[in-house]
Amino acid sequence: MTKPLLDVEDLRVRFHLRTGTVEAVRGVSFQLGRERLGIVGESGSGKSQTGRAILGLTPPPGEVKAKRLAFDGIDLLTASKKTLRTLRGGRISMVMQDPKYSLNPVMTIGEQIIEAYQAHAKAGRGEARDRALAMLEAVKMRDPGRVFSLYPHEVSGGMGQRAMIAMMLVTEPDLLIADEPTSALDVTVSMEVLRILDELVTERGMGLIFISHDLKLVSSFCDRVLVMYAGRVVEELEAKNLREAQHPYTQGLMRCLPTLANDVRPLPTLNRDPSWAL
Amino acid sequence: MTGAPLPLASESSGMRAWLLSPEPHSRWQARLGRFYLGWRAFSRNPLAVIGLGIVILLILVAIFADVIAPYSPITGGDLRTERLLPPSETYWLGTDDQARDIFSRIVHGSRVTLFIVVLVALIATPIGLLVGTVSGYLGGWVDTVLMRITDIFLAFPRLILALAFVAALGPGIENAIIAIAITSWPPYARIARAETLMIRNSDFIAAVKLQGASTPRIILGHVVPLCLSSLIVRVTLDMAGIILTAAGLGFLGLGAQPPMPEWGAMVATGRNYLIDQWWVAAMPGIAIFVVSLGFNLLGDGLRDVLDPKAAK
Amino acid sequence: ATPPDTLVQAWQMDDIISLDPAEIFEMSASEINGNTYERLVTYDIKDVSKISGQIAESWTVSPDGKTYTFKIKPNRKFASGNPITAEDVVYSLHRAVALDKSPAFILGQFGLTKDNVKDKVKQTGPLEMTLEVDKAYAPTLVLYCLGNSVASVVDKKLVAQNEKDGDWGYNWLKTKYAGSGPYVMREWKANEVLVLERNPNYEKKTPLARVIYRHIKETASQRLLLEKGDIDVARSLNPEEITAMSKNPDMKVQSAPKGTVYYLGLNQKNPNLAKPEVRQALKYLVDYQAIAETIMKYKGDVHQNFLPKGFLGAETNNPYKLDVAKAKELLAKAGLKDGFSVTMDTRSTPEIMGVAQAMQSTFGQAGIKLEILPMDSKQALTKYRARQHDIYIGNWGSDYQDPNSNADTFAANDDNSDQAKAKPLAWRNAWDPGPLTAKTRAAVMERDGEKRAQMYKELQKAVLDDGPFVIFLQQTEVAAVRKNVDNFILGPSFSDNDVSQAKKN
Amino acid sequence: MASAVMNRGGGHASALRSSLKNIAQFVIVLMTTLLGLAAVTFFIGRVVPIDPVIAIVGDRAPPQVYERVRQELGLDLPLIQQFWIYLKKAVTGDFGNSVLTTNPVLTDIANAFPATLELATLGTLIGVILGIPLGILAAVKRGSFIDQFVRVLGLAGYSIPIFWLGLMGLLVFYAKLGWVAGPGRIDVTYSYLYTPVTNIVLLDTAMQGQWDAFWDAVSHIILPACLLGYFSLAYISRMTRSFMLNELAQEYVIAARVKGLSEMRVIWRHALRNAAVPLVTVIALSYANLLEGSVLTETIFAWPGLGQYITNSLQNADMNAVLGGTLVIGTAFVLLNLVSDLLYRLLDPRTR
Amino acid sequence: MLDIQNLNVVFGTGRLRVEAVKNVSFHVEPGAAYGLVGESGSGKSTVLRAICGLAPITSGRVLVDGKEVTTPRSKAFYRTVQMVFQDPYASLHPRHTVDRTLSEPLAIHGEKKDAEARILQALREVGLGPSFRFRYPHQLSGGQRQRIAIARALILRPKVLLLDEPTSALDASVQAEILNLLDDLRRRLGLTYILVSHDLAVVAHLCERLLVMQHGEAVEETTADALRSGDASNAYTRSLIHASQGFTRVATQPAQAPAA
Ligand SMILES: Nc1ncnc2c1ncn2[C@@H]1O[C@H](COP(=O)(O)OP(=O)(O)OP(=O)(O)O)[C@@H](O)[C@H]1O
Ligand SMILES: Nc1ncnc2c1ncn2[C@@H]1O[C@H](COP(=O)(O)OP(=O)(O)OP(=O)(O)O)[C@@H](O)[C@H]1O
Ligand SMILES: [Mg+2]
Ligand SMILES: [Mg+2]
Ligand code: NI
Repeated sequence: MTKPLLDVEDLRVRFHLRTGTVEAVRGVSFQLGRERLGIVGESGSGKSQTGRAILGLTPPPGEVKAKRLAFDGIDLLTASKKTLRTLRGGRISMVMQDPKYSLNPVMTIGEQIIEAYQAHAKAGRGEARDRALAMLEAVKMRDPGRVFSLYPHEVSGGMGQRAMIAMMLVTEPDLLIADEPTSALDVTVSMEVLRILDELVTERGMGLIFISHDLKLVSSFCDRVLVMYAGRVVEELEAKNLREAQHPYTQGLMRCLPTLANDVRPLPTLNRDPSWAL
Repeated sequence: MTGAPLPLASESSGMRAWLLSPEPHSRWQARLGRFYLGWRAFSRNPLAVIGLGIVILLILVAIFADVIAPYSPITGGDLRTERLLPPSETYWLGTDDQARDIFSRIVHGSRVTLFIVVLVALIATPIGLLVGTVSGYLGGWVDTVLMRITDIFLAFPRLILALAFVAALGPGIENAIIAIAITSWPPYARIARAETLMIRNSDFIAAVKLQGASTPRIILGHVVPLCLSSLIVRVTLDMAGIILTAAGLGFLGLGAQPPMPEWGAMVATGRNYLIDQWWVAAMPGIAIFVVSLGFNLLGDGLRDVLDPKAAK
Repeated sequence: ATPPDTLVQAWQMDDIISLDPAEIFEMSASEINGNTYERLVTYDIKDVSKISGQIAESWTVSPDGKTYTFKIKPNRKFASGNPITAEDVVYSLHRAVALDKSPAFILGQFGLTKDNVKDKVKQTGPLEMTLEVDKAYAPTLVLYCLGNSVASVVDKKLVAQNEKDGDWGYNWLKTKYAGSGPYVMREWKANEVLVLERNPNYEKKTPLARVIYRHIKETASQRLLLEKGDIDVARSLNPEEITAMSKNPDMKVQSAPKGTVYYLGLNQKNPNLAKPEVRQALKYLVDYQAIAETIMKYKGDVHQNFLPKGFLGAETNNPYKLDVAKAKELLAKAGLKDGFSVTMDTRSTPEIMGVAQAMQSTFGQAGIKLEILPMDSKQALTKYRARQHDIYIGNWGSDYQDPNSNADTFAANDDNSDQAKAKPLAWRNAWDPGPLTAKTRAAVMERDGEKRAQMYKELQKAVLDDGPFVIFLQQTEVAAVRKNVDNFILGPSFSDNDVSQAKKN
Repeated sequence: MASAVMNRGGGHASALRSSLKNIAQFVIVLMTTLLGLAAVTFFIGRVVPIDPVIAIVGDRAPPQVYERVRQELGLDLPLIQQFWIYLKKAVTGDFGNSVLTTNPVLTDIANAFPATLELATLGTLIGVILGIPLGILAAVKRGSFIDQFVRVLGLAGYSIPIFWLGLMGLLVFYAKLGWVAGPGRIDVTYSYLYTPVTNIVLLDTAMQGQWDAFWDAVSHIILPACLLGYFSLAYISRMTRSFMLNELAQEYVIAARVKGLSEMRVIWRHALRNAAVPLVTVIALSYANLLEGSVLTETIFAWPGLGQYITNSLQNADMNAVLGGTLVIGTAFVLLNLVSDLLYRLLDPRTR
Repeated sequence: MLDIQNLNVVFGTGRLRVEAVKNVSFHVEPGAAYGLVGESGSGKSTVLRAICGLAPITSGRVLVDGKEVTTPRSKAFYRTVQMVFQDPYASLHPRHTVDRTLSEPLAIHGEKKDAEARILQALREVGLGPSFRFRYPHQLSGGQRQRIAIARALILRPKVLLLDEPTSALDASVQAEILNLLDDLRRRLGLTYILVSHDLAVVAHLCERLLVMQHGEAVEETTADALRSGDASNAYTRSLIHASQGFTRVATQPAQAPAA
């Protein structure tokens, strides 16, 4: 790993609310090469906000601070809006959790992919269309021509998620952030989607940040895992070593899952130690 | 309000802590706490606070009208010498065509305005709420029939319907109010119905159904309270419209009966002197404007508190 | 600005419902009729007792006072170009009686009915016709009635062309025109505009080519239009606006007393109002002068008798004035020391409303709680005619220029029962005037002008003293006119408002 | 104001069948609404304490005239029968004659409705053209000065008595400044230069090439139209703001930003395109409200529109006219509902 | 205890017609826990809703305690069968305190007299203290809400509890707590469960027997032990088992495509 693709140091995201200030992300640091990085943690632990902060998409009352936030040597914190815009979608993309909400309901899937492509490549309509169709094919859509002219509500969740991936990958980004890309999908379907993501990463050599709360999944899918708790990274380790995690939080998370293999009863539960959040 | 994360820095005093306690010890504390949270959200909006101030002022003025008003609102002075006088030290806001002190009339008129507003709210809101929730919850032909009726009322020219009712019942402030109420419920029914449609398939309604609750119980105890907030917001926002409709009826001579100091009727009379004796119409006009604005601002603020999804 | 050959007037004229002379009964329509049609006779608007021929060249009354013979002016033409003959006159009268619309009674009172009119009104020569009445009425009464709009002469040929199913051309003439007056009615759009145009066949050509009446309900709008010069005459301004106009160097204010009186009708079915002392007391509880000088400034003068100034025998003395003490005394005598509550049906026009409130205030001083019930005029009338009011505040305009018009309604009541056919004002207020009815009937037959006037004076006195009417004003019509308009004339009745000689400099 | 509640469902199926079904549905809705309106209006007409006969024959009519007219009007028949007779006639397009104007009601409405239509359309256009951008701006710059400005502007629109604003407008822009023409639809000088065909003055004059007359008509309509426009602007801008805020908070907007689209494109092409769906209903509603004819505006501007016509008729118990007018407004309302429904379907693929 | 025979549920008519449940039969013994698994839209929830009258039974029979249920369900039925919903955020009335939520069923059934005690007891049963009594749902975490929902279901002392994915909206650690609670309650109160879940491990953990559903049809009835040992006769069941083991990079047989 030479120069990292993404370099994050001491990332903080704050929300100034009526009820006080909420610090959603508190000093997260990591580096990412062309690999699969998983971020896990319970709901509200700051996974999504970390992902969004990288893209500069922290919602309005939020405020982002970091010692360093660089993508391929470009400082994302000081970059102009224009630079950010070309990076966004062009070199960094994001797949979101639920295709039902993250596709524009009044535009056809094809239009939305073309739009993404044309935002970054000077291409005619015909060429963009070809690219979009090729991309739909690349995500294993069975009948790309038909899906192209469908509206989001006319496709199933799995198809929608694949369309979303196609849309985000049509510009061949270097970094893809996938924020729980499969949690709205069926187990069987989600396996398919993951397989597609996996292939694209391996074939194109992208960096991937995979956000999920499913430890089992992350451990089997990613190379490296960040475990987050209350806005902090409590542990960083190789995915395959997840079972040997040191931090009691990670251990707890691993153990409290019922498995088919061994039936523990009662299931062990997590005893939260306030010091974890410090 | 979703599970709000705990504030990092909160200089919570005893009272506040008690109010905001995540573990209230009684129904009252829970309710007050909720109210306090709402108030805090509300009070962050300076315009809304101004609105509330105006409405409170209106209420105070209405209560203490007798004390505040320097003259009688009904019997005027000498027609020959005290008629249509411009604002002065003796008559702060001038006098009208019957040589009455406009300020005193406006002060007393606040009672009428308040009366209108409260009564319309008390008549129209329950009708709209009931029609809307019943229609939305039961669905089927009940829904079709009720909504058709609502549509008919909605398609009716509003002022015309009010005029017709006033014509039928005879002029007078009470009848004007009934007329306004009868013409203003359909939008409320629509809102309540839309809201009900969203609620009726939710799990918590299914849950009470599973406990064997009867339909009236579900509608009154579970559906209505949820529709109420958006309706309250809407009614508050409509207050201005209600006052103005009353004024419009007054303007057409069908609202309040003279010499009742109803603001709309006052503006209506003042219209005849609009160009040379501007104050006759302008003063009650400003009063209407301020109060409507007050209700509107209040409604806007309430919307933020009660109806967080609409506020965003 | 308005074109130099066109006079534009703004007026509240939503009362026009028909332009057929046989049906016209409203103020605005009468004025239009006056300027577009002619009648057999007319009177001098400066001195209404001077009656002259308009279409008639001359007339005679038979010694028994029952047959009138008219000679028609030769060589005159309708606007259509058809000559005016006795045949047209006879047709017009037949038509008015046969159609039997609201004003038909003006002719009907002389014994003319649908069935007998063909015998009573007859053509006796190309330019000569006779009219036979049932009794020997005072000739002035008959002539005044023949000067009324209902007796307008219509173009028989033209009307007959447009007749359908024996309707006497009524459905056509309602909105069209078939006359011979100085102007032709060219277009009428209800509630919007009415256009008069010069009649090329009229003997005395009008200086203006066109007169336009615009219906503008809002008085403030009228005023702004007038000030800007977008209209030449504003007809419906309120007193304050008139005051402002009178100070404007570009304007002049014209006014004329009209044959209309404002009054309170006190329903005798109300036990309180039925007491003579109460009736009197109320007459002392109106601040006549203040009302005339403020709320009704320019709009009326104090007048307390039922005959308007200018009518034969009209009284001009106004004995009552605001006197609370006297009123209280009278009330005490009536056993109502502490006053009483009473309602007043009030049309919701600014003037009437203003007057009513002023009265509310003075009544209150004597302990009478007056509740004003504002309502629309039609509604008030409906109630009034059903005798369901306590007090009705309104006005009464005479139907024709003869004193009988008002005496018949204020001082006569043939049948005071609820089922009565005729509903004069006396009946509406459930008042039985006793001997006054007979006196009124007698006055109609008196052919000696002097004596007749004396009879009306007596009638007025009786009503003034004891009648259930608090008459307080005689209406004045007022208009603000731009300085460059000349010869715009407001006459004693609405049909006499004359624009035929108006011109602009 | 009326609500902007949307609850239109729709399935996915062959367009023809659904549109056929829609037409049938529409006709049923129209018919029941009109029948309901007619019934309510009719019976209101009978309880109004005004004797319709007096409205026709006047106060002084002798008793026999009165009685005759009463019979002519059919007032001696039982109520239900009267209503039935009315309905039978109405079906054949005969709404009777207006007492006040003596014209057939249909003719009157053909005069009055275009006047209102002209004014309401222009007013709505102004409201839409200004209101939507203002609403968007307020939503995008939430909490900023412009947001507060739009809010106060809107609130003022809700709160100011229209008759006051109308007269003040006339006083300032007509009497004092002379920028616009006064009350009325067109100056007399121009009123004979064209023949009324549609009774929409702007359309008639323009079609007949009478440009002087056209501009005069424009100068007359502009003030009342702006006034109505302001009121619809107040409503539309606020609704736009709230819809836009709603859309801007959606995930797909973030997705659009993720794609690197410009903010303009995100707002106009994505958020507004979605906000347009409920907005259509709001605009239709506000248009419908204006179409009812604002009695007060029409009175002040001497505008011979439907609102004045109906009010006037009502006050004179001219029930044929009131009924006709109400039915026209009812039809307009249902039609607008239909149009907004169709637009809704067009804009929102989910309901197709 | 519970007998479902040839249950069919059809929603809508014409082009909107959906056959959500097709000919499903199963039987649950008193005190047993029975699982329903399958992909999204396979009709699992609909089976539960049909049992308790929230979805129409088009044909087939539902017997509780050997007696066929009536439509609408009798009050007695609701005292026997209760349900816990999937989304703890949606299953509590947002404007009602816990106290109100729990007293509602008592009020409906006219059992007001010892309400106070029973509410406190119900809270205790689901492992919550009295301090939760006057809270609003927004003052509770997801797990706590689900406990309240369970308490509400239990307060009428039903014999059968229908659980519709009671833990799928919760974090893993919270899920464990709820599963333990359910396990514990069943033992203590002798309840009968029907559990719907798409998570095989959860079903296997709680239930002895389970039914695999696909497209509204029952594909296979099997036991938890069979699942654990991995022997499933049906291909679809196998693919479910496989998917539940996490992501495997080796190219495998693509799973069943989702229904469009
Ligand atoms: N717009 C916002 N305003 C205020 N607080 C926010 C906002 N968005 C997120 N937060 C807070 O930030 C914290 C982290 O949120 P985030 O969405 O990153 O969690 P997450 O780990 O993605 O959880 P999940 O698994 O539920 O998606 C939470 O406590 C949340 O309440
Ligand atoms: N009220 C309803 N009206 C019409 N169709 C319905 C209704 N409820 C459910 N369906 C349909 O019935 C089918 C089965 O739905 P159901 O909710 O039972 O699935 P499920 O197995 O519970 O899925 P999930 O795991 O997503 O909860 C689906 O196709 C659904 O669309
Ligand atoms: Mg997240
Ligand atoms: Mg389900
Ligand atoms: Ni709405």
